[in-house]
Formats: sequence, C-alpha cells, structure tokens
Amino acid sequence: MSGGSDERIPVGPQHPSLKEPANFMLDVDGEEITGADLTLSYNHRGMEEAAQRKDYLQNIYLLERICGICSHSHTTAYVQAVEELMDVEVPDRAKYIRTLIGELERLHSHLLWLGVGGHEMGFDTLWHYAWRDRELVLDSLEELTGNRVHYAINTLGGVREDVEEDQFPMLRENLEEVKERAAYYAEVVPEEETVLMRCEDVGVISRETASELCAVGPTARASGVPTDVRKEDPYAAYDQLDFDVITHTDGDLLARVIVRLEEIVESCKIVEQVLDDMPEGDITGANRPTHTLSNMVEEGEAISRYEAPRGEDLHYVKSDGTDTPERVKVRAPTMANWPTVVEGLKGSYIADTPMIVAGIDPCISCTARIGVEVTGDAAVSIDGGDRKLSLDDLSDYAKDWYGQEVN
Amino acid sequence: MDADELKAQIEDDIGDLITETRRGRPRRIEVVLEDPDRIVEIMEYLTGEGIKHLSTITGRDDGTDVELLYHMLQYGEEQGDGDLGDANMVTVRTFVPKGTPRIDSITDVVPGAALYEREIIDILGVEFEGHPNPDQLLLPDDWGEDEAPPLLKDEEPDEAEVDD
Amino acid sequence: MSKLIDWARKQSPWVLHMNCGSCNGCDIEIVDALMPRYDIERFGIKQEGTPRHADVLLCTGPVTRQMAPRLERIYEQMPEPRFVIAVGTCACSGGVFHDHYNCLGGIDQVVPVDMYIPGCSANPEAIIDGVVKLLEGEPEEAELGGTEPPTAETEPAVEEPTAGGD
Amino acid sequence: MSFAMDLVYLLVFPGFLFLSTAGMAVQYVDRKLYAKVQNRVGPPAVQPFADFLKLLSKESIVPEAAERDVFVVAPLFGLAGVLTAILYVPVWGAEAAFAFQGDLVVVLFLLSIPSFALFFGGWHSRNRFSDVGTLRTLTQLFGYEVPFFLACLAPAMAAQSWEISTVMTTLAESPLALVLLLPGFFVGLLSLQAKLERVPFDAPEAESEIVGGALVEYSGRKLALFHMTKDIEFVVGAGFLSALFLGGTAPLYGIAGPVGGFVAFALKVLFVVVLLTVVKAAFARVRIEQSVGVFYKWAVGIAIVQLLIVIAAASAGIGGL
Repeated sequence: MSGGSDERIPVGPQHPSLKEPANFMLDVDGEEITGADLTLSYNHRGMEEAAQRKDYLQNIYLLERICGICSHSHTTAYVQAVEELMDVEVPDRAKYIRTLIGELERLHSHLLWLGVGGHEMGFDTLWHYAWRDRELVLDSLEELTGNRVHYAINTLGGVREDVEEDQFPMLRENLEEVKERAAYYAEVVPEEETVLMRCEDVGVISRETASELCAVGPTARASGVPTDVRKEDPYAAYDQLDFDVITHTDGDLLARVIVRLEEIVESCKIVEQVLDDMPEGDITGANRPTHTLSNMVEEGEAISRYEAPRGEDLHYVKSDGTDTPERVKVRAPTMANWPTVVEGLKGSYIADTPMIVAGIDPCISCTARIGVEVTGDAAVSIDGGDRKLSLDDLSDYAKDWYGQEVN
Repeated sequence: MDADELKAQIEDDIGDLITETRRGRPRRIEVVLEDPDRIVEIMEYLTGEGIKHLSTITGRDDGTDVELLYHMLQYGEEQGDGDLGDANMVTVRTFVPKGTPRIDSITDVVPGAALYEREIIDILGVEFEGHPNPDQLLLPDDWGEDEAPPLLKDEEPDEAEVDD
Repeated sequence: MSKLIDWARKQSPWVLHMNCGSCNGCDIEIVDALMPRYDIERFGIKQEGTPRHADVLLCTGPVTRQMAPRLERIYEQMPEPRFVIAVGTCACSGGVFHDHYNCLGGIDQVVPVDMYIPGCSANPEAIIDGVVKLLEGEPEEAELGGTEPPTAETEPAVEEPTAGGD
Repeated sequence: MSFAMDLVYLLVFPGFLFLSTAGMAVQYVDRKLYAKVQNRVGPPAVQPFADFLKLLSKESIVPEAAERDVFVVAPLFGLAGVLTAILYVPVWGAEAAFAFQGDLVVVLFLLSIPSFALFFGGWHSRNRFSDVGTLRTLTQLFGYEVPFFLACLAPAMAAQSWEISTVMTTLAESPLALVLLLPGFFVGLLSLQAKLERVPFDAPEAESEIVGGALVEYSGRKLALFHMTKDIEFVVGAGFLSALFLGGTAPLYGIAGPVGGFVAFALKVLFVVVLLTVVKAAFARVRIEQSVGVFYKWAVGIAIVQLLIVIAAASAGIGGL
C-alpha cells in the first residue's frame, strides 16, 4: 500500500475531527496522497476474549457496549445467532419490535452522521439542525425502551419489554416531523454551493472497486452495489415488509450523503408499516426463567448477518454445549469499509482526508475489539516527537513542495 | 440459483479439492478444504462463480491447529439490480497446523481480505505468505514480541481473574 | 477582586473532550449537550480543541493501554486551574470492561479526577448537572461515585446563572 | 491642552476603553445571533466579559520550545495596530480624531497588523499545528489583501481624496454614488470575513482540522489579548467599511450633532456585524486553495469592474463625482 513517495506522515490519534482515536499513515507525494494505512489499536478493549469468559446472557450486556450508536445491531445479530443454536421459536411480535427498534436506530445513526459530516465541512448549522431532529428519534427510543443509547431490549428468544398501543401516536407524530425534515435536507443539502465544493467527486469509489474491496452498506450502495442484508437474507420481520434498496452511481461523497438521506425517508416508511400491522401475541418464545436460558444452547456454530446503519454486521458464535460460548467473532461494518477509505484517499487532496474518512461514517469502537491475553506488564512507550501532523497540517507541506516545483 | 443447485455445482466442479459440503440454514453452504495450500485455487474458483464478497475470516485455536473460516457471499449484482433474493453464503473451512502456522494470502484474488488477514496475524500469529503490508493493526504499540499472540490457547490466562 | 475571578471561572468553563477507548455512547451524549435542545453554551460552556485553551477535561471510556500515555500528556498540557470529569460508568470504574486485559479500568487510574458522572451513557442532563455542580464549588463531594445520582427532584441545573442573566 | 485631548481620544473614547466594550458587545451579538440561527439559546450577555476575565486569571504557559520574546510580544503588537486604526475612522462627527490626507492607506496597513501578529506568535510557538495554521493565515492574507485594497480604492477615487473623513462626507451627499459602490462593498465584506478568519474562510483555524491554528500554544493572558484583538478588529473593520461605503456617521451628525453621528455609526457597524454573522451561519468551510481561488477569480474581478464603473461615472459626470 505505501507508494514510492519519500514522505510518510502519521496523522492522529488525538485528532479532533474524529471523535474516536484512529491513526492514519498517509504516503504523500506533494498534494497527492499515494497511499494510506491505519492502526486501530487505540480503541481496542478486548471484547471477544472477554466474551469467552461470560455466559450467553452476560454477553448480550457486553456486546451491546461495542458501539454507542449501533448497539441494537450487535445484540440482535448476536441473539439471532444464539437462537439458531437453541431451537427456540421467536414469536412474530418480538420480531416486529426488534425491527422497530432497529429502524429507529438507523434513523438516529444517519441523522448523527449527517450532522458530523456537516461539522467536518465546517457547516455547523447543518450539524445543529440534524442533531436537533435526532433528539426526536431519541425521545421515541426512550419512550419505548427507557434509555437513549443502550436499549437492552433483546434477550435470548425474544424481547424484554412490550410496546403499548398508546405509545404509537407519539411515535407517529415524531416520525412525521423527521420525515418532513429529511425531505427538506434532501432538497437543500445537495444544492448548497459550499457543500458541493467539498463533496462533489471527492473520494470517488467505482462500482468495481467497491465490490472488489468487499464494501458494505451505504458506502457500497452509493457506488452502485445493491447489497442490503434486509433484502438478501431477511431476518426479524423484514420479509413481511416492503421497502426498496437505495443505490446511487457516482460513488463520491455527495452520493453517500444522498443515499443516507433517502434511507432516512425509507426507514420512516418501514417504521410506519411496523406500527400499522404490529401483530398480537407474547414477546418471548422461551417460556423458561431467564437465568436458565444460557444452558439451553446446544453444541454447534451459527453465523448471523444484520444490516446495521453502516452496513453488514456479521456475528459468528461457536458453542461447545456449556453455558459459555467457545468463540464469538464480531465483524462490524466499519471494518469492511476501511479499505474503501484507503482507496478513496489515493489521488485526492490532503485537505479532504477528514471528509473522506467521515464519508463511510466510521465507527471505530466497532472495529477494534479483538481479544488479547496479557502475561506480563509491558513497558508503556510514549511515542516521541516524530512528525505527527494533524490532517490539514499537510496542505501547508504541499505549498512548500509546490514552491520548489514552480521556480 | 438457489443453495442446493450451488452446492451441487460446487461439488462436481471442485470435488477433488474439498472433503465435504454441508447445508445448514437456508442459503448457508459450508465447504471443508482439506489442503490449506490450495486456498488461492478455491478462491479463484469461487470469485469466478460470482461469489466475490468476503465478509470476514474467523480464526479459532482448537488446541492442535488453527481453524480458519472464510465467509464468502454471492453478490447481489450477479442477480441483476434490485433482485437480491438469494445471496448465498459459502463458508470455506480449513485447518493450519499450529507448529507451522503459514498460509497463502488471498489479497490478489480478493483485495478486501487484506485487513481481515492482518487481524488474524495479530491475534493468532498465523503468517500470511505474500501479504502486501502485514504490520500491526490492532495490538497496542507497546505489545512486546515476547507477549503471546492473543487468542492462542496454550497461554494459560494467569492472573487475569476469571469471573464465575 | 478574587470573588470576581471566581465568578468568571464559574461563568466560562471551557471544555476539552477526550475519548480514551469509549464505546462513543457517552461521547455522543456530551456532544448532545452542545446541541439546540440542551445547549450548554447558555451556561457559558464552550468546547475547545486544544488542551491549552481548556479548563475542564471531559474523559470517557475505560482508558485502553494505548491511550493511557496520551491522556497523561494531554492532562499535563492543560494550564492551571484545571478539572477532570469522568463521564460514564466506564470512565468512573471501567464499567463492563473492568476485567479486560487491555483496559486500565477508569480515568482515576491515570489522572486525578474531580467529578464522577455515572450512567451507562450518562444522559446530557446528568453531564450538565455534573459540570455545573463542579463549578458551583462542591468538589469535596467528589469521592468515587461522585454526587448522588441525578434523581427526579434535583431538576437539571437551569436556574439563572449567578450574575445578571442574559 | 490638545495633548490631553489626544490622550483621551487614544485611551477613552474611540480608544481602548470604548473599543474593548464595543468588541465584547459585538462578540455577544455575533455568538447570540449565530446561536439563534441554529435555534439554540446562546450565551448570556455577560459571557464575553467572563471569558476575558477567566483567561486573565489562568496560568499562561510559554512552551520552552517557543521563542520566548516574540511569543510574548505578538499579542500586544496586534492589539496596538488595531487600536490606532480607529483614530482615523470618523466615529461621531464629520471629522475623525486625527485626519490627514492618506490616512485611508494607513488604516488599511494597520488593519493587517493583527494577521502578522498571529503569524509571528504562531510561528514562534514551535508547534506543528500552529506552523500550518500560521502559514495558512499568510496564504489567505495574500488572497484577500489585493481585492480589499482595490475595493477601498474605488470610493477614494470616487471622492478624489485619500482622507477617510472627506471620502465619507463627499459620498454621503450623493446616495447614487453609494449605490454605484455596492460591488466594492460586497468585496470589502468578503475580505473582512476572511481577514477575521470566519467561516467560510476559516481554514487557518479550522477547529476540526488543525485544532486551533496559530493560537494552539497560547493560553491565559496572551490568549485573552488575541481574542480581544480579533473582536476589536471586527468593530474597526466594520466601522471602516461603513465609513467608506455606507456614509459612516453621515445623515445624523448634521441634525443631531455628535450623539446622532455616533448612533448612525453604531447602527451601521451593527448592520455589518449581523450581515457577516448570517454569512457565517449559512456556509460550510472551503478549503484553503479554494478560498484563495475565490478571491483571485471572483473578488479581484468584481473590484476591477467596480473601478471601471467609478471611472465611467466620473467621466460621464453622473452621481455627483
């Protein structure tokens, strides 16, 4: 990946534009970025190793804390994998409730990304507007599950809380407001001049590169690859709902903005359908006391896929018949999209790096959670004063470089 | 192209390469590759058939050798836009002896595998032959050479207290 | 004169947010506090990018091994008088990651902490309550577990700022 | 006697005391309006004063890598430049505190001193972020300085004088001339926005990209001085533009004397501030090479057209020129 250029510039980790620590190494040849590499060890908390020491129920609590934005995605994917090994039948109502919370999570995640994207561009007004509307979605989630961030609604065999009919009017009202705001953004944002200057044909990813690098979610769909787990491998209640997969062809940052905006409207439609025909019935299939659920898991392995807001989230669970899993593997969507960032950086301006990185809506907490066993206390080394420049430090470097070029 | 037809087609095309194929849930096909050195060959075959999307590589240490699972997906666009109904998942399972944990890297056939392979290098110490840039991805900078690669079982978790 | 300086310090606490390996649930709740609905700017709180400009360091996450040295460095760069607030259960005690090999379990393992704000993702009201209480000069309550959790009747600190309101 | 008056001019009325309070008022209006546009509540009126006082009481660190003397002097250098500039802008009557033929060029020079102060301070604080921040400040300085000078040339040519007071009085008589000078006013506003490094031209201190730009290493008293310099620069810049393009204290000083003149001046400064704050809220940040591009392609073009209009108007004798 590192090009033949003379200069290798470390960027980050204490970088303000990325709310989470990730470190990029950019190979720079003047203004052009020829190669990029990344290390993610800053957010590495050793989830999977810990997951092997906790039983199936405790793991729901742990895996929910992988990421603050898509916590429901991880628990649903994990629970669906374990349910495959438990031969328990999840009732329809529980499936509908899972879909409802999943789509509300997609709404608040996309609105969050729209705001952060605006902030990256310096367009703080968009940031404030998008996050103000996001509060409506968080209100709905708090109404349904009692918490704004980690909802803890999933359990083995179904959901822990039921939804009542009298909550629906408030949800519908919030939804109406969000849908109207999303339509407003879809109309205004792609037309705004300075947004175009920062987004149009920046970090372009062609359809071939996207599918070659196995990109997932909105990042892939913005380049024309129609991949959406809700259609390909329907889970929860998605087979009984109709919605379409939004794709775009240009594959640049603007396409990613537009795809996410239209997906907000699509998610609103899905939530309305779920509210309209929410079936009756109980909310968990395993009619046993919860603490005994962990021992119902037979020996075997299972893979489950889930369409998280950022793309396909894959959970692999292998059980050896005891109440603790033998191996839990989580591949979060952002891990699949990192190569597209590296590809998008190549040949683009250095100053666009924060925008391109924000383009895939990176969730660094999802990607860095591999298990490690410590045997001794390694000496803590503080990285010295090597040339750690911030992302846009480099455009100044480019100016000097151009200077020599011209005279 | 539903899962059974795909399974039948795989069996007669590359029957010699694989020991057995299993059908779990709908759309899940598992293929056991007996000789790890032919991983690139089977990958070339699969990508030729349109199974190009590598979701991830799962590594597990089962005591004697390291088990690697390549989760591949049949991509939607082969079935035309919009019709994504039957994207089948083909999992290739292969075993690498712990003594000589070495396997060819598939990055030139599936470029998206680079990061997943680096993850396995970090946590299981498996060496991927021909990987373009195998340096550390996930471990902290001060992760000494002497410290064992992460999920290898031979290292007993000594003082990390294991809760109930 | 010192009374005026105290008032000024309480009226304009500049905040630097640092993520030490958190799941970004609390980080987003901190940013939520900046947004129109809660808008901590009405208390004079402004978010700053560099440690040099900041008075209060808002830390989240259970301090992964890789982030510990950087947290120390950032803390040293902040000019006196400086405060540290641990936001969220992970920052207070390591939370669900307390027994992980790679997490040091809580901000107070690395830098002295003045105020603990519990909550698995502490919601914006709790964060505002914590910051304003710290500045109202009640640091002595800040032993582990911090002030009592923000129960219903301690309404979020929306009362008029000390000197003439806006 | 006149020495005492000069001292009062310098220190009290259009000088330090008045300007620092005006600077804080302008900062309050700017932040409050910005918050309201984003329908937030925004800071209390007392906030700028509290920020300033708090910064004075903070420990102000001089990094050992930094050049000690330049690092300390830079903020004062900037403040001095801006404070003297106000003396040539008429604040209450037809005449400024000090006026002489050519004071327009002097004010243009004095207004760019804070950018140089920022450059020296940032460059000598030996921090990677501030290195880039300072060089970007300079890059952008070359961008907006040329169109700014051209734009200010137009009213001077229209009034055939280099003295701000006479330019203001002559232009005030013929409203048609002010209308003709509108393109110049637009370029002046654009350049002032870039001079103050506000969105959309705030690449030099882009918070999300290079943390704090040139001011990264500053803290305590010196940071307070820099912030005050920027606020005062805003007031003086707005006053200067309103004097040249909007007739400054024109209509009221005749009728209501000095107080009326001052009210007119204050209203026009407020108008410029509100205009620039709405611009700040409505746009995203453009990249540094794009902002320089905007200035060289668009601003210089409009300024030249503006000059042609003035020449044509003068030769045709319309607009009282």
